Amino acid sequence: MRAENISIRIGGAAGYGIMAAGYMLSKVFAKKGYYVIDSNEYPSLIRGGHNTYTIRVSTNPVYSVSKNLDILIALDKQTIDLHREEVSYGGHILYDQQDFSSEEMKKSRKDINYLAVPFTKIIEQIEAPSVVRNQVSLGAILALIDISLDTLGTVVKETFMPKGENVVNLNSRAADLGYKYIKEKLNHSSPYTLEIVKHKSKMLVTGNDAVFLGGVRAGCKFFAAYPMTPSSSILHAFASAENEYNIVTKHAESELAVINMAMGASFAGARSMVATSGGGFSLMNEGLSAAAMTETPIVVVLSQRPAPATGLPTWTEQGDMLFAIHAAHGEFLRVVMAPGDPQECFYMTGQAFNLAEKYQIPVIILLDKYLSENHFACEKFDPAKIKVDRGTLIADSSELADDYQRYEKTKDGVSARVVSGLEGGIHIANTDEHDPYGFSSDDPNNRKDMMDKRFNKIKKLVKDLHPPKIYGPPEAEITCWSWGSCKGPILEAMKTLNREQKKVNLVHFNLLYPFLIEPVMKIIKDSNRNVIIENNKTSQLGKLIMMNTGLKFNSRILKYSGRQFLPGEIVSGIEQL
Amino acid sequence: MRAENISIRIGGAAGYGIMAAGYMLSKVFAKKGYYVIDSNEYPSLIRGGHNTYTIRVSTNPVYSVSKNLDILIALDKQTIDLHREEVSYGGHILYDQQDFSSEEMKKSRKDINYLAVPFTKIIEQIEAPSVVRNQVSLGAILALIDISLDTLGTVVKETFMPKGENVVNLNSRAADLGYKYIKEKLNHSSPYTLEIVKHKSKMLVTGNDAVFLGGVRAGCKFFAAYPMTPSSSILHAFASAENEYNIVTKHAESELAVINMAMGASFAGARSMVATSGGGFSLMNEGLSAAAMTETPIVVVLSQRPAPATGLPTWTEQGDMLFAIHAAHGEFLRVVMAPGDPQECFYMTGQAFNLAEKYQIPVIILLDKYLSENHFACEKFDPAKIKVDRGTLIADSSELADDYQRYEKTKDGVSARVVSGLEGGIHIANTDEHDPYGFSSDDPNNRKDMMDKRFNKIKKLVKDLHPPKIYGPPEAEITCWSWGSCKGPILEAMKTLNREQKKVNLVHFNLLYPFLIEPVMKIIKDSNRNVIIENNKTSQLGKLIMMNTGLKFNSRILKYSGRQFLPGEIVSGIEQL
Amino acid sequence: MNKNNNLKPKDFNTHIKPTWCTGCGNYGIWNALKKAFVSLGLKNHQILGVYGIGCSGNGTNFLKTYAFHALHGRALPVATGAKLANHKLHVVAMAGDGDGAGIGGNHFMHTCRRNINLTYIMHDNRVYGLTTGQAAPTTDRGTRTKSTPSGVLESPVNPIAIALASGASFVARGFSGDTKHLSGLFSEAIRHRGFSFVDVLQPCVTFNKKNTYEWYRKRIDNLQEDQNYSKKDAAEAFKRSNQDEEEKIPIGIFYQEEKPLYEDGLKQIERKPLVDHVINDIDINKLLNNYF
Amino acid sequence: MNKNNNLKPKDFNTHIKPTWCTGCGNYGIWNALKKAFVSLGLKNHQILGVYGIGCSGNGTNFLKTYAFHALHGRALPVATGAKLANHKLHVVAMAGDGDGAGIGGNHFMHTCRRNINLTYIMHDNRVYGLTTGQAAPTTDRGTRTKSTPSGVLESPVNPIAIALASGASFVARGFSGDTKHLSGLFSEAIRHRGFSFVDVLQPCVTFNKKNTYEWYRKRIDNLQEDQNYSKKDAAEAFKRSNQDEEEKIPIGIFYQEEKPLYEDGLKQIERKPLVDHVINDIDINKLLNNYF
Ligand SMILES: Cc1ncc(C[n+]2csc(CCOP(=O)(O)OP(=O)(O)O)c2C)c(N)n1
Ligand SMILES: Cc1ncc(C[n+]2csc(CCOP(=O)(O)OP(=O)(O)O)c2C)c(N)n1
Ligand code: SF4
Ligand code: SF4
Ligand SMILES: [Mg+2]
Ligand SMILES: [Mg+2]
Repeated sequence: MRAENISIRIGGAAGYGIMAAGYMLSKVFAKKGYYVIDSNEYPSLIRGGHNTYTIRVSTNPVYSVSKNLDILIALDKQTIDLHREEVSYGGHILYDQQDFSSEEMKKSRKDINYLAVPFTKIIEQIEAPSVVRNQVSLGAILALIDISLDTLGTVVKETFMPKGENVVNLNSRAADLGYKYIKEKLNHSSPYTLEIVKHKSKMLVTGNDAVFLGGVRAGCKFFAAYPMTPSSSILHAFASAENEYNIVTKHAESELAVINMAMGASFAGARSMVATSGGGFSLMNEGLSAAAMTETPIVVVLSQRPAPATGLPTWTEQGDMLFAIHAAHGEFLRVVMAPGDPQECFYMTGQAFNLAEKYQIPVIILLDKYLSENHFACEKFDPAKIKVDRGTLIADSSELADDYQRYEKTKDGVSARVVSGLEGGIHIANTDEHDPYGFSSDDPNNRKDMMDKRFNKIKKLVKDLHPPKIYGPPEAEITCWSWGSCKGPILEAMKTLNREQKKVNLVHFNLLYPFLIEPVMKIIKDSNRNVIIENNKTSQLGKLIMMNTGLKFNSRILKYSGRQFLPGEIVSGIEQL
Repeated sequence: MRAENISIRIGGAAGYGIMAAGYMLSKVFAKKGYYVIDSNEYPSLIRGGHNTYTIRVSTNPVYSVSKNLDILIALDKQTIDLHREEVSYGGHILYDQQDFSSEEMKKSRKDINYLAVPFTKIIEQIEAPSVVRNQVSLGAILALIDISLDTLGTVVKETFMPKGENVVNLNSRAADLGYKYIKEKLNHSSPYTLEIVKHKSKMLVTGNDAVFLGGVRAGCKFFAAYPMTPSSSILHAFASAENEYNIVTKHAESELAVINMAMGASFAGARSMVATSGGGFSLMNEGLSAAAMTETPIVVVLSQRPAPATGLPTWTEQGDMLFAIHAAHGEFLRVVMAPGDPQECFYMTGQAFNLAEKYQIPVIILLDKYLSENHFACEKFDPAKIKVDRGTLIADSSELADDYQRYEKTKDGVSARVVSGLEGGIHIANTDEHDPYGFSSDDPNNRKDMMDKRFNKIKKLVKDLHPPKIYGPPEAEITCWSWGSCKGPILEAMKTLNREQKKVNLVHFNLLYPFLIEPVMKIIKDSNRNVIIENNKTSQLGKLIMMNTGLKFNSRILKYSGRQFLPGEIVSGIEQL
Repeated sequence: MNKNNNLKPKDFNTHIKPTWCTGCGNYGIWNALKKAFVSLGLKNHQILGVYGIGCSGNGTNFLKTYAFHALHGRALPVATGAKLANHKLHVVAMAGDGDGAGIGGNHFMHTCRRNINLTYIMHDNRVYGLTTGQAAPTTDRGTRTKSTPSGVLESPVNPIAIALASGASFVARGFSGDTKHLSGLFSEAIRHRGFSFVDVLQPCVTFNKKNTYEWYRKRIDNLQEDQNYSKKDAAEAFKRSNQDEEEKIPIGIFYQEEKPLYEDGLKQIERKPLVDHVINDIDINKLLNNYF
Repeated sequence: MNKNNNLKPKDFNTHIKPTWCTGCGNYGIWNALKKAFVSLGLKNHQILGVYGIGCSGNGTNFLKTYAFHALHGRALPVATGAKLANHKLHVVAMAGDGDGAGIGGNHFMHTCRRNINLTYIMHDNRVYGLTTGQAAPTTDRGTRTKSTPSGVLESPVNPIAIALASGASFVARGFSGDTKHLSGLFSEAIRHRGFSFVDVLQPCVTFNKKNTYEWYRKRIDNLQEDQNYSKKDAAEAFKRSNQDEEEKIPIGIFYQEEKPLYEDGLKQIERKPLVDHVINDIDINKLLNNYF
């Protein structure tokens, strides 16, 4: 069967190397130039829970994994119990006879192919530890879809070289044996053949990777975090790059320390960023408010996970939008972004640093576990598109006014900042309300002026912002409204819906706040039937739109089970409208 | 001049006993059965700043101090410089010749009476410390408005007895001498005569006092706080009552400790409350979210002050409403109240505890510095009107179901709580998403069910809530919309406006969230012209209304100088509409 | 505490099988604690376990007592509040080293000086387990982890020294590889009248490749086996806590003293726990009169 | 540090006259600090003062240097961030005892063990001044305050002991009533290569009626006048820090050691401060290639 795209899931207990194998497989596809999107699921346990890694590989752009699986690799029995129903008619399940008898299995679904592979025996044969069964499965998959082993060989090398040549060889051999076993068993024919693409190799990145890369490019010099799923890999990435890129990365004692350290570094003149999830962001609220009062630029990445409280640490949700928009005591200007895919993560992180510095305000980037931790194959980012604009920052004494006023009451609300330590630049960054020099002041007129000054920035700021982007046919019957990571599943659903003649388009907000009322009103005027799609319970985008336009959309497709939408859910949601 | 009401301000440097004197004077009036409202202003300094205490005393209900002063007592020169313009035509300034020459003074306003009183000489004569000048001024005022000294005598005794009889006597003598000096100087006639009232003595309380009293009555057994202006006096009050009323009061190491301790105490079965201001509330966000997830009842008092950050610690603003409504990560139900005066503070605190326990949710009571720290004379609170309803709390093992499920999925979303330690009541209060017993669960269906369970409570909850209250004529030309502490100044302004035939009424929200859409829509339908009045910059009530009804009011009267509205400002604001 | 109940350690199991990695030191702590409960004659419902977030916190699902699975770093204030509200409960707070010495360090310091009658067990694996292996505040200088790929640049937090400096009245260290000793330590800690702190050296077999069972076994040295050691000398205890780990790692009770409980100062709970007070119709007239 | 500038203490005054109460110990600290700056030859713009919130924090308005008036409890992390971003700045963090040992206690512990080259001065008046007299964590047991009308029930935090337990490399105590000694201490602290902590006994004439100038004067005892005292012995320092205050209150340098700076481990700031790096067009191609 020649296929344009194939869906594969590897499943097993935590500790079985599911995440590693899945990532390696995605990497193989990306290297070969295919479009790939993956989705990993795991509980907040180090061992014992059930892990899965689902990959959709395609010759054409894909935006989401799908519900139906072509191939399911079960490294334990539970995988079959849990996921058998998701395998497509005629699909394949690879399993180990040791875990499960084929008789037992066939009882429930006779429409699919069961391929027993002696994962365990193979690794026993080469005396490999049991985790290496994952490599056998990779070989088996590639055999099944008729892709030669050479690219996997490269990936194995890249992955295991740090652990030594022996480990590389062991893993390669395991893959090799898996490959051969299938090839022989199937008489050297493969049930699937992925069409060959001539694309260049693709980058395989998560949203977190993209934020990190955008941050480095934008000149982030100070990054602080306290680990919190699903934001932690941004910390790991910055930490690993700190020497080569001259970035101080600090895993601090708490999120309170994190935001205040970053504020100190930014005050001194270094571009600074922090990353966390909901709980950590809650703790950062007071600091956010301090950044606003002292007009210290700061970029805060908030990767959402299902909450309240500890919630579901390793799952996904879009529950923190209105919190981010209203977070922290007092009234102040901020920007809240919600990139929808890694490209947007990369370029908007660049934009975030510029906005933060030009307007001397906090910028919040909303991600979620789905975007933060799943991999997307995409074209190489273009660093040249991130240009650094540091606004009014002064790094040279000669540029300083004689009577330097850090909080000068300017027309556009933006005053000159100074790299600390310059002669002539002395001032107070004051969390108290303050006069133009920064001295504490409780004068009522000064208070009013300073509030106006800080809010006046919005006039210029909005010119640097972009309205939501419209995807799909301009005059659609149904217009979907969404934000952040739902973009992918909706675009994928639109493929199906528009194929079947339903004309659906998407208005996607990757920039939530400040809300650009006019352009949104215009889109609403031009649209027919509107439906809000969000990965939360209370329809926060719906509230945001109503709060700003007065308009209420009565149709909603909401999901709040801690899982991202599957395109099929959106298709049927829209069909049922 | 027989007067229905008189406005008095005492001013001087911090450390001059302005606050004490003002309070004592208010107390005298309240004891005599007058209506009193006062307003104190001081900077966030222990010494050196300028303090004022303004009192409006009246034979009829008053809701706000006014801009115009009948009597200004200046214990230093600055007081005259700053406040001379606020003295009414024909009003009186009392000052000490040592501070200021009368010639100098008369230059700028000849239409007022200057009365020199030798404050300093008098206390030197009796060898009292300089702070006692404040008592001289009290005597002088009473002489001026023809009120005998006996009630002040009582107040002096009540105030200074803890410091010993000598102190009482010294202060009494000082007041006496001030009284006599004026009487003699004015030839035993007084320029003002406050009409005599036959009312019973009134309570003189601040909003903080009322919250404290309501809390004690409602059975609050655990109160924790970290001091923060303007909420601190609630802590002091609870601390002072803890032995007699069997309340554990804990001044903890931080607001993080505060909210988590209160959660622990509430989990164990004690009604618990915390109080803070914006910065502390920011720090409490994560805990708030944990209370929601574990369904632990908690009452959080948030007394607002101008922010962001440290802001203006001793001034007033309504800047935290939308923050309180959206605070903390994840989506969860809460109640947000905003009482408008001490009566509402008292009764609604009682209601807050009941709602928190009946629905096992956090309840936030918004105050502000104006309400928290100013005194209002009012009728004695009726404790019987606060009835305790602990909802489904089980304190006896025999009432426990056999297979007790702490988070049972009930129709109304409310499950049985248990006082910890009961046999048969074992469960987990879990900040992780959990199953009905409290065990951690990341099952998608359970997640959805639990979110639904927690949100379903709203259906019953709204029946316990009341819509905004309308004050003034039902069919007014202009309807004011406001919340919290603006109530007083608006009611006061309405007296003037409605006297001059403008028909103005007020829709006052003392309960902001959940928002009762239907009743509000009805009021809007019935109203002519709407104006929002708020003590903030961004019109948060306006946004809340728009978010819930889609309706936008185009007229706004906003103040954000850190000061409460004066009725005159509202009058002219409305006249200029 | 009733010594004659017939509970067995397994009666403190829930229906959920622990999900810790095979060989994880948390098993030892779990077993030692159950044994201690049994030996103290405590029943399930008389105990409240308060947990932080971390691998150890997952234990909330495995130990059958009243439980509060608090936020990361906040086990101690929750435990404090619950204990003050119902001081008849036996309250045991349990959390990781990241939880207790990292994000929650301030509560640790203040709970020590507060001397409330509760027990605090630090699951000290010198790493962030649940978030998959970043440096903990207790991780040795120079250690390379995901968050410190060029090596930790700070001196590690010394939980024993901090407890001593903060005035804790019972300060001990155990090793999860020696369940018998540990369980004894837990019993003494729970029996101690005041705040008791037990730092448990807990191997994390997955992320901490340095501080293994073997590594500890070679170095461990029971203070109570040293006849000259007095657990009443805080300065000596402080010194021992700073001992070069390459030589010896002392376990046992570093310090114990009798001092007034926080609860001793609370008249309001003298007669009965707060939660037992009837709140139906509290007479506040006397209070109201203060405002006239 | 250039010893030959001609600045005088008053050159560190702003146009704002201090608003502290007459007699407040903050004046002594302020004067001692200005003197130390002068004696070290520091110029105003070379210094960054980071303040907490409290009476001492109001000092942000009175001392003419770069200044950050941080949130309550957060002076140290702000100072840390600023120092790492521009390690050429001389960073002095200043905050109250409530700020530093209460709400900010965790940062205190962790900044000590971090050993960044900055100075931290605790304005230790054993009370919450700015919020008008509640108990501080340093307030003595039994003291009646607004928030503890039946008396404080906890042992006070001992900032010196905490600093020692946390591995600070310079731990000292001064008295704001002895400006000369204090100013010398500040100079040594700033000169010290590493994190230096100075606990300053600061009378609050308005709210602390116990720990007055007189009370301190009677008890104060300069460690450096004791020939037998070695500031290299942490256990001895710990012991002295726990001395019965009714007898003696040691001041001076309790402990000093040379150990690697946090900054020493940061290759990225070896050549120049972070803030001096040009960020216009950073080449990330190598990084991007890691994702292929
Ligand atoms: C406020 C907050 N920040 C971060 C996290 C993420 N987090 C969960 S567990 C953990 C650390 C675990 O380390 P430790 O406390 O030592 O426990 P262990 O897993 O090692 O037992 C972190 C950082 C969180 N839950 N909450
Ligand atoms: C988060 C937060 N909580 C509470 C406060 C209120 N507050 C301001 S200063 C202070 C305590 C002051 O005590 P200390 O730090 O000892 O300084 P001092 O005034 O004694 O110099 C408090 C509680 C605050 N500003 N922020
Ligand atoms: S990761 Fe470490 S601490 Fe966590 S369960 Fe596994 S071995 Fe135990
Ligand atoms: S209250 Fe105390 S600490 Fe504050 S300024 Fe006055 S004397 Fe100084
Ligand atoms: Mg750990
Ligand atoms: Mg203090």
